[in-house]
Amino acid sequence: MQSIAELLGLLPGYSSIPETYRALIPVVVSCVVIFACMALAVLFAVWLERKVSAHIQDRLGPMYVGGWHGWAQTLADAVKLLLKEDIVPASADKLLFKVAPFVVFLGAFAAFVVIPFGASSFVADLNIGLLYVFAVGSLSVIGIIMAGWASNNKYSLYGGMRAAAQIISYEIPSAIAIMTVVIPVGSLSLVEIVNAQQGGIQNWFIFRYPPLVFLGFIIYFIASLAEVNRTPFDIPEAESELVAGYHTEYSGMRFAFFFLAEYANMFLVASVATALFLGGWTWFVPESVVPQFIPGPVLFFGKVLALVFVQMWLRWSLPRLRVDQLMYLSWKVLLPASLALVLGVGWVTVYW
Amino acid sequence: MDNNLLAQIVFYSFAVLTVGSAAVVVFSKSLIRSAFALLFTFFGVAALYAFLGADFLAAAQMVIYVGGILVLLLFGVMLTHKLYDLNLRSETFQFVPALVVAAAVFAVIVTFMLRTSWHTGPPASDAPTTAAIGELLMTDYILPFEAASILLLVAMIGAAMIVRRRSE
Amino acid sequence: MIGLGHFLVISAALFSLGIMCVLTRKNAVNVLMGVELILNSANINLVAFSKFSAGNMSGQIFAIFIIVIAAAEAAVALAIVLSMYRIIKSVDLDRADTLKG
Amino acid sequence: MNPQLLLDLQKFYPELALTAAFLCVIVADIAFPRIRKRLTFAIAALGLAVAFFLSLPLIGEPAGTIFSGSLALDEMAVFFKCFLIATSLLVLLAAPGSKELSQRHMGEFYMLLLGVTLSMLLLASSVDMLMLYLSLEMVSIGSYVMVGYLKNDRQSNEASLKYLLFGTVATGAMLYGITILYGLTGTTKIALLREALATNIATGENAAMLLIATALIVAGFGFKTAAVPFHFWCPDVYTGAPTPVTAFLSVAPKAAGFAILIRFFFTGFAESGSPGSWTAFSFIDWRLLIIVISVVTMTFGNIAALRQNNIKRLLAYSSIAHAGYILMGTVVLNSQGLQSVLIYLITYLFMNLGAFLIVIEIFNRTGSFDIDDYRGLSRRSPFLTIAMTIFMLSLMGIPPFAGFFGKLYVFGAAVNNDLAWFAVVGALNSVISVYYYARVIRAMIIEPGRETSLIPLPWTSHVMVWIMLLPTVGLMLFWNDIQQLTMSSLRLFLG
Repeated sequence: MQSIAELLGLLPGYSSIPETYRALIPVVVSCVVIFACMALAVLFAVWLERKVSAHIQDRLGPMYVGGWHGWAQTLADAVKLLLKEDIVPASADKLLFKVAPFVVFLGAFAAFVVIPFGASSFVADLNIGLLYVFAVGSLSVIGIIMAGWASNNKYSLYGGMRAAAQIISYEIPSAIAIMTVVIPVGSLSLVEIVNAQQGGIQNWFIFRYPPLVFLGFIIYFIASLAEVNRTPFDIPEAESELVAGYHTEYSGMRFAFFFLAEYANMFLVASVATALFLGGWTWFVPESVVPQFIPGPVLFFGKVLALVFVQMWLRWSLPRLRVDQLMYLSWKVLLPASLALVLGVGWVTVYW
Repeated sequence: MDNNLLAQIVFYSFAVLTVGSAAVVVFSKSLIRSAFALLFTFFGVAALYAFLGADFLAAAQMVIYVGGILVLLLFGVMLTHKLYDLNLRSETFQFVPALVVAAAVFAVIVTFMLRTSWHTGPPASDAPTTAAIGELLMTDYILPFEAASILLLVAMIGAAMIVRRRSE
Repeated sequence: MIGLGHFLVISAALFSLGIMCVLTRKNAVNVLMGVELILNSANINLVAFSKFSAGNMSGQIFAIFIIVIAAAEAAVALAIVLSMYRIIKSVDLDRADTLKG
Repeated sequence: MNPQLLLDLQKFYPELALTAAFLCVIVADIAFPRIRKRLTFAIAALGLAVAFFLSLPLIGEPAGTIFSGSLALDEMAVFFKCFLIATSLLVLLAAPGSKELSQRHMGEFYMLLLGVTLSMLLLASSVDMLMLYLSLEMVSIGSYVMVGYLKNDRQSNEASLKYLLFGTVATGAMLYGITILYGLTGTTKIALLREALATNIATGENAAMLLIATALIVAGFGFKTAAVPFHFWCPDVYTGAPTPVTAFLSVAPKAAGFAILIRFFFTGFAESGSPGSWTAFSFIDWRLLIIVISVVTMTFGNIAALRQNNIKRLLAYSSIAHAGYILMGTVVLNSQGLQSVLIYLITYLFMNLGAFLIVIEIFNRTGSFDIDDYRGLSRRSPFLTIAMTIFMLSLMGIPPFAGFFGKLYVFGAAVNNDLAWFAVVGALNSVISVYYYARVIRAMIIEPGRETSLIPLPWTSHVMVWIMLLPTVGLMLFWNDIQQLTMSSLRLFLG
């Protein structure tokens, strides 16, 4: 936000705005910037998902709209979505039905505030950054339950409740797995965590205390897959059982918000994983050996995309888990494993 | 503070959000709306904590109250009613006497709270609290910290025992 | 300037709303929501006093423990409510009437 | 590790033993399904016994606080440690003999019992309001689950729900009072309250705020000790809960509640140096307030007990009345009054648990809590009849049984402190109580019953009844020891 304020200061006449309102402007501008980046990233991710799935299934996917490999397909889809009629079912709880997509979206969107895309490209460096990500994430859970209930449709309700149960179950192992990074750094601030990983790939946390933090990364990655309801953990929206889960009844703009939130969440968990384990915006080799010639944000985005690609790859390779297997995995495998990891990392940090 | 006016606007909007949504919790005729209104109350309270410089607590409020307790309450509402019952009416009784009592409680507490000369010192600084809280939990408050873990264990096993089906 | 009094008024309002909720609601889950309001009001008090009055961290620590306790209490409370629903198919408190005397 | 912490831990052995037993019960319950019933029982009993013997060396330790002023370690704390552990141990020994408790989940019952015992130990010696509230909630949450232990039983469930709702609201209100106190003083340490308040209540408004805070806190204590007007939950909960749990609740948390009540007001409010004085805050007549609560509590309990047909309900109301008597001792807040409270608690422990034990035994055979079904018990089981009669007489306060001495001390403390009329009210109340206790005796001995079959009594139950019976009858033989014990237990930590 500091850098945005400085950039804005270059605009002519900016300093003549009263102080009270000037304080607001960087906030608004950074929100708009984040929103724009997020929308673009989501458009790209949707196209990527189509292409990845197609190639994994040995086909081509959309090829016509826009020319090269149908790059404009998602744009066309987005336009279609926005032009669609916005239907509110007659028997739905209208107020909650209308509010729910925004609550879900807010949960995904607000978390990006603390993601450090580059050494100075972040909106805020909260010293409780990681906790904040989890805090706003819990908004989406409520939004999902709200959507499921307000639709007044049993598939929606089941989907919503499954999603909520799944998200809160997997929040625990993922939060504990993150501790494997927080303990050695001693801070919850994402910027500080990335700064602690500077100086080449050997300093990335994924390679710290081998294999402890690496296992933490694996646990976090699995749990985060479940938190964003991706296959193999997509039972909340399992088409064959629940139509489309909690957003069955939604259409048009409101559906677009769910869609946006879903892909934004994929990016969010990938971003957190990148910042925590993969060195964030930092360069692969020590700067003294090869200077960093790729800008930090691009590097960050590249790492994020790699993780997003893995998420997609998994989706098209693995079958869906049953509900009981899902809970078994969270409570009886990931949770004890992550607790053991935290103990191990704590021990190593203190006594090594 | 140079953006004092701004801070005041934000504060008052969060105050209104908190109290207003709490009023919805209490007076709404629809049970489920009460529950969802609680979301905004918790959120508003978290914002108030942030105002008071309690950043860690604000996040903890969101994680535990919104992500945990509210989800539990919502599940409680949904599992104890038939599905499709959108217009879950939550009945009230003794409405007027209770209103009088609550108003009296409010009047008394507010009157005396505002007249009391609290033991005031200079406001604590807005320094980040996480490290200090962690330090205190491991030193001065180690016993409550450990006791709370026993409490959670008792609550977890107790709750699981009570809701488990009778078969086995 | 926003001072201690502002926060105390909000907390008093939440407290009385919580009392109101507890006194009027028949639905057990709804009563629990009132209890959560009361606990939140106490927390606001603690944090406000911690900043303006005591100048130490014990208020905030206290508030953290209250949040933890509230979570444990909610878990047990909902387990009991669900168990009651399973037995009498209702969570209205006036249906819990076999114990009178 | 912090060296002070290690030193503190050495004075924390009883609690550590309980914690270890608590965890072992959980693990054993899962790990050894074949023998878990006996194994968990053995671990729990062993844990309690070890904790009891580990508390004994703490007698005579210099008074102080441990864990940065969270817990007090003084003679009174040790007394209550022993008392509460003993209560839990007795309830634990009685529990397997009850057919009400589902035998299948006994592991969870023992786990809860140990957890609640541990929390009560913490509660009884808290000197920090945070620790106080936390341990109070620990006791409460454990108790809610214990009351609702028969999860498929409608009454148990309703009792649990009522207890929960009353409990959460009462402790919530108490918490609000605590926060106000924190605002007034800027500290959560009870020992520091007095000084902070003394400089702070100069103005009338502050005194009023303090009054509000105190009223809210008293509501919390009143809930735990089931004093009128916070007693609503008590009869329903005692009736609905499984009988061993009722027996437990009617003694242990109540005693812990009184312990913390005394500690809170004595160290937090009363003037230092002169025990027996509430004068630090003279704008409110503390004595009168507690006298009124005490009189109302005992009178209400006794009168309401008159028309009960359910023995558990009757004992519930009688326990409300006994709470009134105990409060009477706290009114006289000097060493004599406090001593009488401790003595009363000791006597109450044995006679009340004994009465409940027999209720359990009779229920095992007849499946009923109706006093009408106690008719003709003298034919069916003379031993139980005699034992029950002795417990009832002791609860009435008839010499030479233990209850008499408890009452003697409480009334004596009142008389010695110019409250003779108060003692008279107490005595009148005891007279009322004679009526309903005698009704149970009459049903057992005089009225003829339809059933005549003998009630078989397993040897374990025999032993248990004797364990309760002997102190009830023979406590007076050790009167000097008890006096000395309780007297020395009053060395409160006042720092």
